[in-house]
Amino acid sequence: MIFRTPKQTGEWVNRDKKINFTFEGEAFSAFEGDTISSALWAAGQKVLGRSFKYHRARGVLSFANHDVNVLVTDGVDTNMRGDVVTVKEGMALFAVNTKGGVKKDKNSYIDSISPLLPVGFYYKAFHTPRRLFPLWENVIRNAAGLGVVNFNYPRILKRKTHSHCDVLVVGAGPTGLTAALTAAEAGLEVTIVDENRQLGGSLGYNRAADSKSVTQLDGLLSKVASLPNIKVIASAYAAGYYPDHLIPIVGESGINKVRAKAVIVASGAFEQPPVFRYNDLPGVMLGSAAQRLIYRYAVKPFNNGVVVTANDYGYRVALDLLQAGTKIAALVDMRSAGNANSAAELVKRGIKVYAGHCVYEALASSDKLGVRGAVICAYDDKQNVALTDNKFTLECDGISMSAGWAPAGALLYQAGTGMQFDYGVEQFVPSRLPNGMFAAGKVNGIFELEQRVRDGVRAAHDAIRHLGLQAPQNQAEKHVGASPSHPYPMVPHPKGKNFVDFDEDIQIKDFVNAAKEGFDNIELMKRFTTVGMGPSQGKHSNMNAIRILAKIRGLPVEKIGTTTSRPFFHPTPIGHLGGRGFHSHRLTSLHDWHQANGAVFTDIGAWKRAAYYPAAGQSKEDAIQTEALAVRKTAGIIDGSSFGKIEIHGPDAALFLERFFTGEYTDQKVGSCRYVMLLDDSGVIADDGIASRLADDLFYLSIGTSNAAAVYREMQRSQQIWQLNLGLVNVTGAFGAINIAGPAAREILSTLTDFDLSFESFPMSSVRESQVAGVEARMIRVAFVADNGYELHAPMAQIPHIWNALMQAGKKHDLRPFGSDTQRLLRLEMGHPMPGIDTDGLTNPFEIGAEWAIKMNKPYFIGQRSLVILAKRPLRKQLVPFVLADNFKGEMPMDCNLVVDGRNILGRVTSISYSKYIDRCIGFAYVSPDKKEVGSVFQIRTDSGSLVAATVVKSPFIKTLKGA
Amino acid sequence: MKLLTCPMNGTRPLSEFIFGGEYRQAPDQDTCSDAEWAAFVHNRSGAPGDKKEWWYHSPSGTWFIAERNTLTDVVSRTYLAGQNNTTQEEGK
Amino acid sequence: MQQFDVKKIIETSPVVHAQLKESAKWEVINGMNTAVEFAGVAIEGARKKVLGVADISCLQRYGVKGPNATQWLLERGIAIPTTPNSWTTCEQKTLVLRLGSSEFLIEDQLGGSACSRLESDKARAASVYKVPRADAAFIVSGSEALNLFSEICSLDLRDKSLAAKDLIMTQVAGISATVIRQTLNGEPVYRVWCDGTYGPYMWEVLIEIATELGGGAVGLTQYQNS
Amino acid sequence: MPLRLLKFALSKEHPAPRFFKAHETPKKSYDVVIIGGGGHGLAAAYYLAKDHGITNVCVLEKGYIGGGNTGRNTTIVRSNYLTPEGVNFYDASVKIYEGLSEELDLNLFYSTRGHFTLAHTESAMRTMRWRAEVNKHVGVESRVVGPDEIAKACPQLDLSCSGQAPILGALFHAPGSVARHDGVAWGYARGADRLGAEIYQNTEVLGIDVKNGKVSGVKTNKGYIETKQVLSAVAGFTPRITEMVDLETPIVIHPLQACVTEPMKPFLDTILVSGSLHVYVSQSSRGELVMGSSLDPYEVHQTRSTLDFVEGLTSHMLDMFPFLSNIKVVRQWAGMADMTPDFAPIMGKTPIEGFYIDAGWGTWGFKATPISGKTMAQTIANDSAPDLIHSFRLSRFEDYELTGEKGAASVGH
Repeated sequence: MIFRTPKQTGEWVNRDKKINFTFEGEAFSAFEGDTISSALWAAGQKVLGRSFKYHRARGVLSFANHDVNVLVTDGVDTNMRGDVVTVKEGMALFAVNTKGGVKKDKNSYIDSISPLLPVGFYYKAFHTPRRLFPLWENVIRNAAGLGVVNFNYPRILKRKTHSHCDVLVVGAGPTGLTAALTAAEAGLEVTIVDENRQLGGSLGYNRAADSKSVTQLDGLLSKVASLPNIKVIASAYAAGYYPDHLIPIVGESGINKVRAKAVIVASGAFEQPPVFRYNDLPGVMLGSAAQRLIYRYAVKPFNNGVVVTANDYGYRVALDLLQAGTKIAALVDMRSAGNANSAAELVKRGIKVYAGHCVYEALASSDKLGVRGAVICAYDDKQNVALTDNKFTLECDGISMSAGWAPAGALLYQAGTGMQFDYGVEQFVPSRLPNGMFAAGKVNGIFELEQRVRDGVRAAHDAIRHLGLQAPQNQAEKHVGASPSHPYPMVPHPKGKNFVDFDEDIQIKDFVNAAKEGFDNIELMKRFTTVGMGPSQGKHSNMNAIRILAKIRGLPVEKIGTTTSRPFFHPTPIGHLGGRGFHSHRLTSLHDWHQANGAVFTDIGAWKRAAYYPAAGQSKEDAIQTEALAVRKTAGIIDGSSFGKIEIHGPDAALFLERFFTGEYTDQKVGSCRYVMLLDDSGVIADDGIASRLADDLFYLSIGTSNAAAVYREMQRSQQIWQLNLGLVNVTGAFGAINIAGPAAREILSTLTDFDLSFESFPMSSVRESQVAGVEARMIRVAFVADNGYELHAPMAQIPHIWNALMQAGKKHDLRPFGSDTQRLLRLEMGHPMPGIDTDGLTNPFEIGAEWAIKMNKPYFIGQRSLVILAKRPLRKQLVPFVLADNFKGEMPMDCNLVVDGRNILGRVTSISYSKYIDRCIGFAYVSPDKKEVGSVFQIRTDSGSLVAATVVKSPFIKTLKGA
Repeated sequence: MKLLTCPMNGTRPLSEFIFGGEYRQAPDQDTCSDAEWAAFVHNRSGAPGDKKEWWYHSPSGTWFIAERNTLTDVVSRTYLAGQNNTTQEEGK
Repeated sequence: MQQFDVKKIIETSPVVHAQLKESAKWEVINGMNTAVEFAGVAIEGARKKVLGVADISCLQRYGVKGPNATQWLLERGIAIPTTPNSWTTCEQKTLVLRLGSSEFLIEDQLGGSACSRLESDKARAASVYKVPRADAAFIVSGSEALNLFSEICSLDLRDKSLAAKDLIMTQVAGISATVIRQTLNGEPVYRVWCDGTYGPYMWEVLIEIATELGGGAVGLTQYQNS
Repeated sequence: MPLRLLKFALSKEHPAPRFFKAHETPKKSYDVVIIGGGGHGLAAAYYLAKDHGITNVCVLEKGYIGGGNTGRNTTIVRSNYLTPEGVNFYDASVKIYEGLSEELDLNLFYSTRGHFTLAHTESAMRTMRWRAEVNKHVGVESRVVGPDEIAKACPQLDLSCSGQAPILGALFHAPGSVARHDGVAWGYARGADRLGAEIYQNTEVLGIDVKNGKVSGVKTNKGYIETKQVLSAVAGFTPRITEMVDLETPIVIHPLQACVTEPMKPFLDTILVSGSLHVYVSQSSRGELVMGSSLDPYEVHQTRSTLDFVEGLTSHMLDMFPFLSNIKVVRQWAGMADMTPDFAPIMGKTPIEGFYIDAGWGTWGFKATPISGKTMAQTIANDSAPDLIHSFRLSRFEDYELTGEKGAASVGH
């Protein structure tokens, strides 16, 4: 570890524990706590990755996850961010997106042909001739992308938890810590989050060789630790801002969705690179990156470096470099005036300081993998041009860059904060904060340490008052002195390769040329150049892009504006976001019985329903036919517990039904059942069912499974509007239902109840309440699947008891269970269209011949007025029952095959099935009205295209075709 | 996630609610023309602004009215239908 | 016809499907087949302290709603929670939950009799509507209870936010549920009710997370003395 | 390397001219004013000039061109709709798209990768067959395929969807493609500009003058423009424009969200859509997974992002691709979808003479860009709508003649 410095106070590595790992096949050792980048850098390994487009060698740039120079794979995971991922024992790491290794990447030839790849080149070529495009596309697709996806990566579902606090503080630098303490001391419940492993932010590394700040940090931290109402979340980032102060905090273990009453954003600022030729060589890094290397990981950034700065920050960095044992060839200050005092201090230490100069270009070592020197020349920072007449070269193995900052304002932008450009700090700062949002510190344009601390207190006080408590209204801080950011830290160079966006390899000339082509507003420029669209989302590039565009357009920066900020602050893993998927489902009390008896289940709405019960080796079709035959010849039984069941109590119950459904109910006899059909306002069929009148003031409604919740919801809404004297009770889950049907049904049932089941005492379409197998049940006689059927409704928990009793009693009659798929065939044989199957989102009652169910003479029902209109219009389609030829042997048509007449589509099949009982293929289809008469013949086209003739018949099929 | 205040159950995340569309008065179906009815059934006042809307709190089965600005997505008041005298700021 | 002894009819617990996976000890309680023990009294006693989930669906319940429901219950000696969405107890710890303003769920604890008394009153009164109940009901106990809820409920259930007598109807693990906080034999616990047909799903979710957090299923035995 | 890139290497000055001229203030009057500088409006301007020689046209864009839904959609192009009208219309669009890069001399990366609409339930399978049959009938290549064929096209897909929603089959639509959405807007802008149309960015329409039932002019923040013909092609802003002329429509605005991952080496060659899981996904030529989901459930005139959208989407993505746990979502965004009751557009003439509407594009606007531009240009030039868009007319709602597109969407059970 040749670049490891002596122990630094507060360093994050544990020197007592060595870690061994390999990078690109080469063995390395590190200290526990090292990140992948710090470990490699300490070992003198400086080429850590290759760039996305030109495959240029890259090393440490921000060392803060503000760039993606260092993306590695450990063979399992990919696109791992070396700057922040800690290295673990035995890791075998490789840089992503190289061909032949990071040092000898064969794709680096692309760098040399970059003149052939101007900005937006992919729009300009490869499309003519058309037939060649697929080939080019393959080339480009193969070149695209970063890491390779591991298809065997385990499905990891992280925990997602909710938490609540009074104040959420984002960023635990001096500002955030102070704000948190202030709010907590006022008795508020505070959560403070920081993406770093340790709190303190710049207080930990921006030292200027002075350990005073460390002492200050320790003070803050011990105070924080002493307050129980401060919750500290480290190594986790606030991923975005969502309405009403919902902020997901993403950490290794999962996502914590924090709902705060107030949010203080003290997220600091991203250091921005000055732009000069070859500013991307390994060894050229941001000043704050050098400081982090030194103080967090005790790594010397380089041996002999040039410090280029365009603000006062660089002077502090210089002192830190010296402290770390780095020689400094020179400090180059791009500002004509420089900073006399700080300069003098360096000169005292024998360091050359060139004010009004710039790094014209960094010189690449012969292998292009590092820095061998820097070309220095005068810089006119009014015209922003390099004056190259007396340029000279300084030998060095590294360059530290400081030019200014961009606010880490993502959350502020996402919350809808108005930002304005403050020329005092050459930075966008909040001007209009949303309710409950507060900003403090660098993100607020405040840079001096003492001021940041005061700004933290001020923001906390504002938040405290926002929450209705007393707190002083402090004076807002204002930055004084030299701007922390340079207005235009760019050095033009005829040969370019002066990089603005390191993710996407975008140089100054790319912006110039994009503007020439008319992409001269920031959003278009972003899209054309792709600046800021890489994985680091413009953290290190957007501000310079805006400055360059402003210069091109000759406009002030605020006229250019910024691009919209979107979640996420850092790219966030799909496994974290998806988390534990909750797939809720409903089961009837007979579920275990169905399972034990080999049922195949189907999902209907939230319910799991038994679809059919195949015997060993039996096909679905056979199973269904067998079950259906049982119903026709002996008896069958089905679990209908998932049906919607609603009770309507009260004097106005019948009136309610008359308004809600299409039929008449006021004159319905107690003990009888009637069909109900629900329409929407436009007259389209929504659902249907049966209303059983149990008393003058009590109806029991049973409707289809999948719409039940929606229908009940609409009934509740109607009742709120109509304010009738009644109560609605949804008993869908409380009651189960069994339907036993078939010739033997009555006999089987009669063994379990002393109620007279004879058709005289219990005719079709009637309801009775009586004991069945000792249980109070509602018995309904409806002909949905068969004329001789009985629906039994009883408390869900008692359904299995009744079911078992019936199965027991039905043994000698070969009583068989049947499932929902069989039910479809049975109701088809009975000639009942099913909403949702035989109707679609536009079907009106006339189209299915349901005039009989519509009582237009009522004063009102939902959809009535639209039916008046529809009745005047020509019918466009008509649902008809049909049969295929006797013993039809051809290709069986299927649901949704079309009814065609040459090129015209007349309609479609909505239901079709072979019925073993009838021994015919029967179904429903929509046809043109001229074909609706019994006996008319129409053509169905099968999947393979053959035409099958179908004939309209009268339903119910079992009556017409079987005389049953 | 956005919060909404149910007049019966208090402030809850939006996921507990179902949007019920704009609260609208139907024309008198006995006197209105076919065109007027068709317009009522199909057309909507889609321009942004303050709207009265139906919302349903699923866990409790409560329908209520929310007055919401569809541009800012800010809810000014929520109340049970027919009880719009009780003003209620949305809790945050 | 075949005769049935109504007393001997065994009801099926809404949660049984999920519990069949575990080797539980079963007992018929209140006529419902119920898992009373999963892992032995000692182990479950320990679980209870960390994070215990018990299925108490077998408790007797009675539901009623309507404009006159309050009056109707008062006349039958049931104490009524004074404010909507709150709860109280009467008789032998019988829970009286006020769901919204005019709907009530009465739940007898083991040995209670209020529900059967109300049940026996078949006369239908004006503007009083019986609400048949088939709830899946659970007790969640232990130091990690809030940690569990933080993953399945977005509301703040801590004491400071959920008052002692508050009742909330919210979503738990994505489905509608009713939640209260209670002190049971000196232990703080949460009670959760949901539609019985969601019972197996709810149980699976609760147990999966509880297990991850060092707790697990707890049999009714643990609460039979409550 | 193609030769046409050589000139960039050889010439000192960047040899590419402006895509379109930067005009300062609009003229006093134009034959046609197009409101909305998205793909649709720019395409209409292009075809007005190219097909009908109408070049005294201005396009008014309140932001920057292509900045609305054109630049926010997930770039899927397909024609596997449910109604013959729909299929014919979108098929015509696909046909233009296939030659558009050459026609506009701009590489739109129009990439035909095949489109699978996955079915996890029997009722979904029914709908797939319904669409396949109609598509076949009209001559569009769609068919119902089984799990094996899906597995062949996309071996990484977990056909059981982690046991949550096993895939029973899919509607395979061979012509399904993706394209560079920005390029479509830019290409049409350049084309229209070269043929004489004028494009104004940062130009907002403040009002539209209607005198006795006829359009007479447009108020903008850059002055008043006299014109007799106005086309509104503003998607999510339609209700704000129609309100200016007191025109009632069924359009309601719902946000539609999307998100994108970090670039990865391409592995997903097809376009996948799952109705039940509310996911559509393709992998871009940059290597990013571009993912979208269903509409937000309520009306908002905003492009805000929500957390539950991305939570739900990623949860379902994991059901389909369990190995993506540690692949990272970089960015989420939203557009404003102008929804109609029957999920079909509203195109053509309106009761106001000279006011033409191109709206109701909901979640299907990008794929219709070329054909809507062409047919709206035709409508304006002839003051009468071509048969191809007859069933999309505004008056269909008063006539209770909604298109059947909704049929598929609302088949339940």
